[in-house]
Amino acid sequence: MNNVPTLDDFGHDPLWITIIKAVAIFVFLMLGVLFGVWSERKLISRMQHRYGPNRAGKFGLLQSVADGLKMGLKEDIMPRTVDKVIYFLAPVILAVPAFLAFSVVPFGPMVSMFGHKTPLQLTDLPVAVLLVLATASIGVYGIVLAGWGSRSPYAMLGGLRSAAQVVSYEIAMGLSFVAVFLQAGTLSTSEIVSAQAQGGTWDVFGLSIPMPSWYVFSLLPSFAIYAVTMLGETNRVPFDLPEGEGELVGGFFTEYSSSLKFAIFMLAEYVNVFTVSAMAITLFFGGWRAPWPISLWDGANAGWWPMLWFFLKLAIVFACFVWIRATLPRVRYDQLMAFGWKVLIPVNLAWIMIAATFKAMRMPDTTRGVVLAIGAVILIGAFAIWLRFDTVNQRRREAKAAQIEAEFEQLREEPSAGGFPVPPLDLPHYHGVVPEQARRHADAKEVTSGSN
Amino acid sequence: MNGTIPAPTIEYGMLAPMLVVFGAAILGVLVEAFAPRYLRSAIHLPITLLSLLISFVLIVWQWVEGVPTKAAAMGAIAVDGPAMFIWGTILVLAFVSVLLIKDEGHFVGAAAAVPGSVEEEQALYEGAAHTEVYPLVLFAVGGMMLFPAANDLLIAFVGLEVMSLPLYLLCGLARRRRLLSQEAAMKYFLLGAFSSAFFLYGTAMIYGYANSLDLAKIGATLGAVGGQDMLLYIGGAMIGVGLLFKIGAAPFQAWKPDVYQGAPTPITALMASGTLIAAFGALLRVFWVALGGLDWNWRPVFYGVAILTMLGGAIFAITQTDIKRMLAYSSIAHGGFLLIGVIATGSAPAQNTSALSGILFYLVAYGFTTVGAFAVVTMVRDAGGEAWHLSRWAGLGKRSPLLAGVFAFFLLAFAGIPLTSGFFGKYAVFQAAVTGGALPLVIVGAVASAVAAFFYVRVIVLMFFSDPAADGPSVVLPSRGTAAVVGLAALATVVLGVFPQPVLDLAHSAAQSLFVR
Amino acid sequence: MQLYVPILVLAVLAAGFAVFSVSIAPFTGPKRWNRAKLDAYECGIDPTPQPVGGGRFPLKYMITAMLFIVFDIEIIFLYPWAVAFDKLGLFGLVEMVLFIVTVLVAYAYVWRRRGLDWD
Amino acid sequence: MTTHYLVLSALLFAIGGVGVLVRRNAIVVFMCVELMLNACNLAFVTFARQNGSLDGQVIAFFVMIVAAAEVVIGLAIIVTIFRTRRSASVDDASLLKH
Amino acid sequence: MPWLSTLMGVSVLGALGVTLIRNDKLAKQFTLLVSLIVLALTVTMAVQFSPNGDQWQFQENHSWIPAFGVNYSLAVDGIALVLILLSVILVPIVVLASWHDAEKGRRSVRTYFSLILVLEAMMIGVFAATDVFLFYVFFEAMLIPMYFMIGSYGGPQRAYASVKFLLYSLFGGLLMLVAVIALYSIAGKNTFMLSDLIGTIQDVNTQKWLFLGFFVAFAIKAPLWPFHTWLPDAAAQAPAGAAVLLVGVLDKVGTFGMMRFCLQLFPDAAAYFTPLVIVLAVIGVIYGAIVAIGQTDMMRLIAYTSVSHFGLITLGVFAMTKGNPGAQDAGTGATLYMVNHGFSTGALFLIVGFLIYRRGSKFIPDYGGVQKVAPILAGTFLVAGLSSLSLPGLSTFVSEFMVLAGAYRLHVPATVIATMGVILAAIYILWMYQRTMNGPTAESVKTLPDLNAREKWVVAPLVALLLVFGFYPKPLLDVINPAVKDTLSSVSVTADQAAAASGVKEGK
Repeated sequence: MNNVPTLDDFGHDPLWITIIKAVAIFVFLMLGVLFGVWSERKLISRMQHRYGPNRAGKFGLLQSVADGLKMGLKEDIMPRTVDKVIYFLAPVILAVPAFLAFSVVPFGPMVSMFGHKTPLQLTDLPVAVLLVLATASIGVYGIVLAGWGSRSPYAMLGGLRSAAQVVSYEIAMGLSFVAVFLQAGTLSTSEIVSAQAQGGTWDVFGLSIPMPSWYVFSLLPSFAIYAVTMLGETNRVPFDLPEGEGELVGGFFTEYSSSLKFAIFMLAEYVNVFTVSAMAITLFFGGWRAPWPISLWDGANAGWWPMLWFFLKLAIVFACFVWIRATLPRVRYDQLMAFGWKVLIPVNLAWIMIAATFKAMRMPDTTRGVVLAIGAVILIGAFAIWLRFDTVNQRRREAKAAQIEAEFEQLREEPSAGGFPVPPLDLPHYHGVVPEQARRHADAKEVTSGSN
Repeated sequence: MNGTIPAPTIEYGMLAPMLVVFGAAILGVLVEAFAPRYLRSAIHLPITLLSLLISFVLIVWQWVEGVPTKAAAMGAIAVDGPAMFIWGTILVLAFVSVLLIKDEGHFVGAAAAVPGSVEEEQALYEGAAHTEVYPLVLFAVGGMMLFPAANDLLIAFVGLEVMSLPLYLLCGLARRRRLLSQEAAMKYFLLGAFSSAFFLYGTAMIYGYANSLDLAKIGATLGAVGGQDMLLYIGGAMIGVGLLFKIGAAPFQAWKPDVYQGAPTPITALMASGTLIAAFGALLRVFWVALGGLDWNWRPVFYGVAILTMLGGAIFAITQTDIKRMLAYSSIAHGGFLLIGVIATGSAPAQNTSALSGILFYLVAYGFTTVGAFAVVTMVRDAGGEAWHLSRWAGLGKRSPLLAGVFAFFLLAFAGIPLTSGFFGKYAVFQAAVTGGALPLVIVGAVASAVAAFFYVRVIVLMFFSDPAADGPSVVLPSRGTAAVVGLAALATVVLGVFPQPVLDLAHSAAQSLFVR
Repeated sequence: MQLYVPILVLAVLAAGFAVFSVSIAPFTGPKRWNRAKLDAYECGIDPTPQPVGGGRFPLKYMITAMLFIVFDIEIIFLYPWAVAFDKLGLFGLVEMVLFIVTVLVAYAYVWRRRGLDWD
Repeated sequence: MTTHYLVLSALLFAIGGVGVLVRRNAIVVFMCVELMLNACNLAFVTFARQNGSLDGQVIAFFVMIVAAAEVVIGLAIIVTIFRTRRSASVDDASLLKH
Repeated sequence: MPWLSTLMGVSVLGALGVTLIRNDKLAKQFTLLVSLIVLALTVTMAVQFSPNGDQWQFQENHSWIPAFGVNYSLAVDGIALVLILLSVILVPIVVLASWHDAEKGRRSVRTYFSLILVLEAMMIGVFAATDVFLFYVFFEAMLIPMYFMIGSYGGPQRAYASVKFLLYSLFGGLLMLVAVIALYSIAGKNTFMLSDLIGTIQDVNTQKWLFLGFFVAFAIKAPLWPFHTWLPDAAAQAPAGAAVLLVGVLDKVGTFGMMRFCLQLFPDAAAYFTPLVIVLAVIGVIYGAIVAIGQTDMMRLIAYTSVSHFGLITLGVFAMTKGNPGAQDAGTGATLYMVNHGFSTGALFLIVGFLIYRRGSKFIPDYGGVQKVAPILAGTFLVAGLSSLSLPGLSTFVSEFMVLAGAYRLHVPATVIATMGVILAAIYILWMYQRTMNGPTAESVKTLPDLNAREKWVVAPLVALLLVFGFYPKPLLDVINPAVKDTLSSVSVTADQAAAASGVKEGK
């Protein structure tokens, strides 16, 4: 298997090969976005019994190009109030890291490129996955700054929400990787892929049952969590709260209403989707390795073929994104946060400990008793805490429901409302505009927006 | 990346005293999370006190079993004689402080509520109390134990922070005079973080020089590595700045009065005793074990710092009109006296032992007295809380002779009058210094003591020889805890002043083995 | 270092593209001045005057940020541990259990103190 | 090669230190402190590289944690003060003067 | 039987007992009783003292703080014995004299008497300590009860006076502490026992520095010019009883300390500094007298006379140095002077105290012709005054003469000048007497009552002692002489030389 790259194989490319690879990735991503937008619209239309774009080009294939051109030719609006530098930089900060994450995604094994043996991957690092996480984190700055620099309530709230959401889900995402590293023993993407080449065997009653090699099988909980966090990280439905049209107009890019700046936001979002998909493939679906029936063919994992498998997998994962978008409604923000913090993280931690315990049990020189004891303690502890939490939460929910009920009850008795709950009518205006009545009282206090 | 990592060993038994405290702190957090509000303080108090007690018992047990001679946890933590002595002292003082803390009314119910706001009123109405105080105190105590025992600069840094961070918070939790308290917390925090950054940068430089953070290894490389002395000097100096800040030595003393004044008084008591002790332990360890070979460089600096601290503390204290600020400056001055002991170290082990045991004894004596003094401060109250202004203390001797008498006694102990613990503390340090050849410093120390005596005596004059104001503060009936604290502190001050021998012996045998290298 | 050069190349490419797109935007489109168009968009009403410095926002977000820091730190420790798990063996498992339990204590505290609730 | 990093770290540390001393906004002061801590981290990592030991990198982890804890506590304190005073200026916090 | 500890123990227990008694009157009686018991015990002990036996008698020696080499070590020689006697005699008198002093309604009466008893214990301890460290402990600890006595029960400026007193003494004490520590570490004997430390410091230069450390403390305490400024304030503000103890006993610790520690431990340094000290002492004699003449406040006046007298005592002490043939006389005289001064100044303070208590004013111009309305008061006042100016036939004369005679052998000019002090003494005493007692009776003192029974009981013993020792000082001299001889031997002047050289043998 000398065509499988290891970390030592990286860093020897001459600059021109590097440039070729980088340009290829860049072009791939740009085309991918164009194609992705089209395919998303097309797919979702089909799911909704519509045709979708079908005017520009065959099957509407050029629709994305047309859209892009249109955006380029629209007026570039820069509202008066914005912080110009930040407003200008935010899309850049958002977009660049999105591209960078792809530099460590393995597309294939070692290939010969113009006589040079080189891996089909831009580069790899001992800490490659950290790079992905790091770029994702930097992307948050773009979102926050876009919201902040816009100096408008919607953008601001959108930015904050988005930032809070992304960081929350980033924890769950980071945790979901741990089990993978535990299994693979490395953070390098190419090595994780090669670790998924061969599944272990499970020795039961003298039989050697081969285990599936992809981590999606052996580490299913991790993948499940990752799948959820993928959606959260990329602000996709059902977690597209930051740009929830219903409540926040455009969210953090409300003020980027047209022109290429908006296009960059779009681009970044799609590239991010590709990135998380690529990571999913790399970490859980065997990367560029051919799926099972094909993998029986020896040549499947050599040469340029793996790129094909990779693209296929990417397409499927992306299609799943679209499928989810077409299926699920948007969640409420508090539900979103609660899900991230109260479910994903503890479950994740518990799973990590269980996985580690399993692993420890399989290590040659450990006392199984101790490990089992630890495992039992973990499980019982987790369960006990969970029970306690559950009852408490239940009680709290009931109390809250009762309280709301009581409020309604009280309002119903108010004669003026005619049985309907009516908000108090003398509230100061939300945006700090003092109502006429209050203005007459000299001591009335103006309340600015966003004050809590 | 390749090569095996030998699994580290951790001597849980040796670290048990510390682990108990941290464990109890964590348990306390769980209590905060799960116990119903009305039960919390009833659960916290036994946990806190018991853990301190158990920890203390463990130390005694370990002491009896024999002091370890090797650093624990792969050389990261040294549980040696001095460390155990310091641990014991800190635990006892923390125990006493917790008795003070337990009194209702020192801590705010809802720290985040704006003073005078509806939330605050509601919190008061509900009788909310910050029971988080207990776990925070335990964390701080754990840090205080870790800091002086750290045999590794990184652990020292972690210990420093674990000790400081809860204290930053605790400082801001006073129920009365909220703004003052919050301001104290902020100042303490900003300056404390600033100083720990210095400590850390110093650590980085030393790491660059010695390629190790282990104190003993650093000590061994002094002089062995050539050409990078600059790193060493900068590193040593910066570490010194960080440590001296925690001690409150001049010129890094600015935070002390503000923080001592603003913090809730029981916390001030804890800080004034525990933090000082821990910081001195760490200072001694770092500068003997790691930088001992550099003493030609740091000794003159410490000389100056000690003089500045003693005189500065004593002289500034004279101008104070606030009892807590005055005690803070007094604590600065005492820090200076203790620094004399640090300088008293020499090349001979016997000399080091006597200096170290002197410092240890001084710390015990000062710790008890200072906790007692702050306990008294909590009991003298005005309508708006504790009466801090000195003028309010006028004639207290008439109003409440016993309390004033005890306080006067503490003040005399601070002043170092014979037959109080303070005298022997000062004596032990001075004696070590004279033997170590630092006679001029001792003379300055004597002069500073005389100056310091002036402001202690002034308070006595005020309490006993002035007529009480008509609307003077009232002395609250102490709770059992507070009474116990004052009684214990007074007892310790007397006993250590009349029969210091047992504690001296203990300190001596603790210092006998010096620091583990 | 060699390993990072390709990333730099890609970064330059991406940044070049992004900056180019953003800065070309004002020149490609038309320019029609309209007062209302240059106001911040608030669904048609007069825009809210923003206080200097961006104004204040709910503390809730800060709590989230702090929690994020805490857990991110946890992850920092989990990664090296996971990678070196084979070498650390049982010791690693025990220590990590202790560590995670400790973090979970803080987590439980925050949960019970409604730090995770969003309402 | 590593000298440059050390100089950079010293520079950052100095900037942070000066910032703490001259800036008046508590948050900015606080951020300057964080800058100082990160300067330390840079120094640690540089030395780790220079001395060929991994310790420095591990230390950087610890420092990050401590810095994080400091952030959490510091922000809590500053925000509380801000809520009561509507100002984060260090100068406004002057009740505790002699 | 551990006599000395018993004495101290009885006093301390008595002090505790006083605080427990709820009734003021009972407390006073109890205090008186305790002080009389102590007196009785001391007298019993003194009787058992054999003047020609060991230098140190009634020894007690227990290890106190081995870590510092400190012993709880008590013993008396003749010098210490007479000073202890002085103290325990004065205490009951003071208690009786202060019967109503603390009753001005401000402070607790019991505390006052309790403090007196505590002070008594400390006074016994400080004279009996044969361990330098122990001496220092008592030396410093003594300040506190006196501080509270002045501060709580004194005159209008009591706070100022008490703080001044405390800080001066404390400052001196701290310098002494440094010297004590240095002595310990330089001697390197791991002990503070005086007997072990004598002669260990050979280096003259070291001796000089250590001497200065001790001397300044004692000079402040004594008080020697120019360290005396606290005394007039303290004595004038203190209640009469406290003033008696302060000037009568506490200040003696200074001169006692010079004799016992400065001379014995650092003989060479003492010899070196003798001229300087004697100059200071002589200045003190003259200065104190002159300033006393100018005083209108009677308490201050007496305080300044004490400055003058202490000059003489110091002269005597420092005449005990190497090479003075009159050393023995000077030393004995100085010791005797300490005792006598205690009685005479004590009497003076007490009587003036009675006067002031009656009239409510300290100022001489407020009085006049008291003799006519209160003859007994005036009479005792005269006797006390005359003893202060060393009239022959009163005990002070003996001691003053011995001091001057002893000093004259070596320090002629100084002695001559110091003798002038006697003349000045006549001026201030007689002039004060004339202004207050003689002349036309002032309007305000017309109704002044004479001494009552209690006050007579107070004054009588003192006057009696002054007279008895004036004519028959032998018992005291017998006790003191061997002790001084022993002390001199440590100062490297052999007793034989001293005895042979001493021509005049007064009182023998």
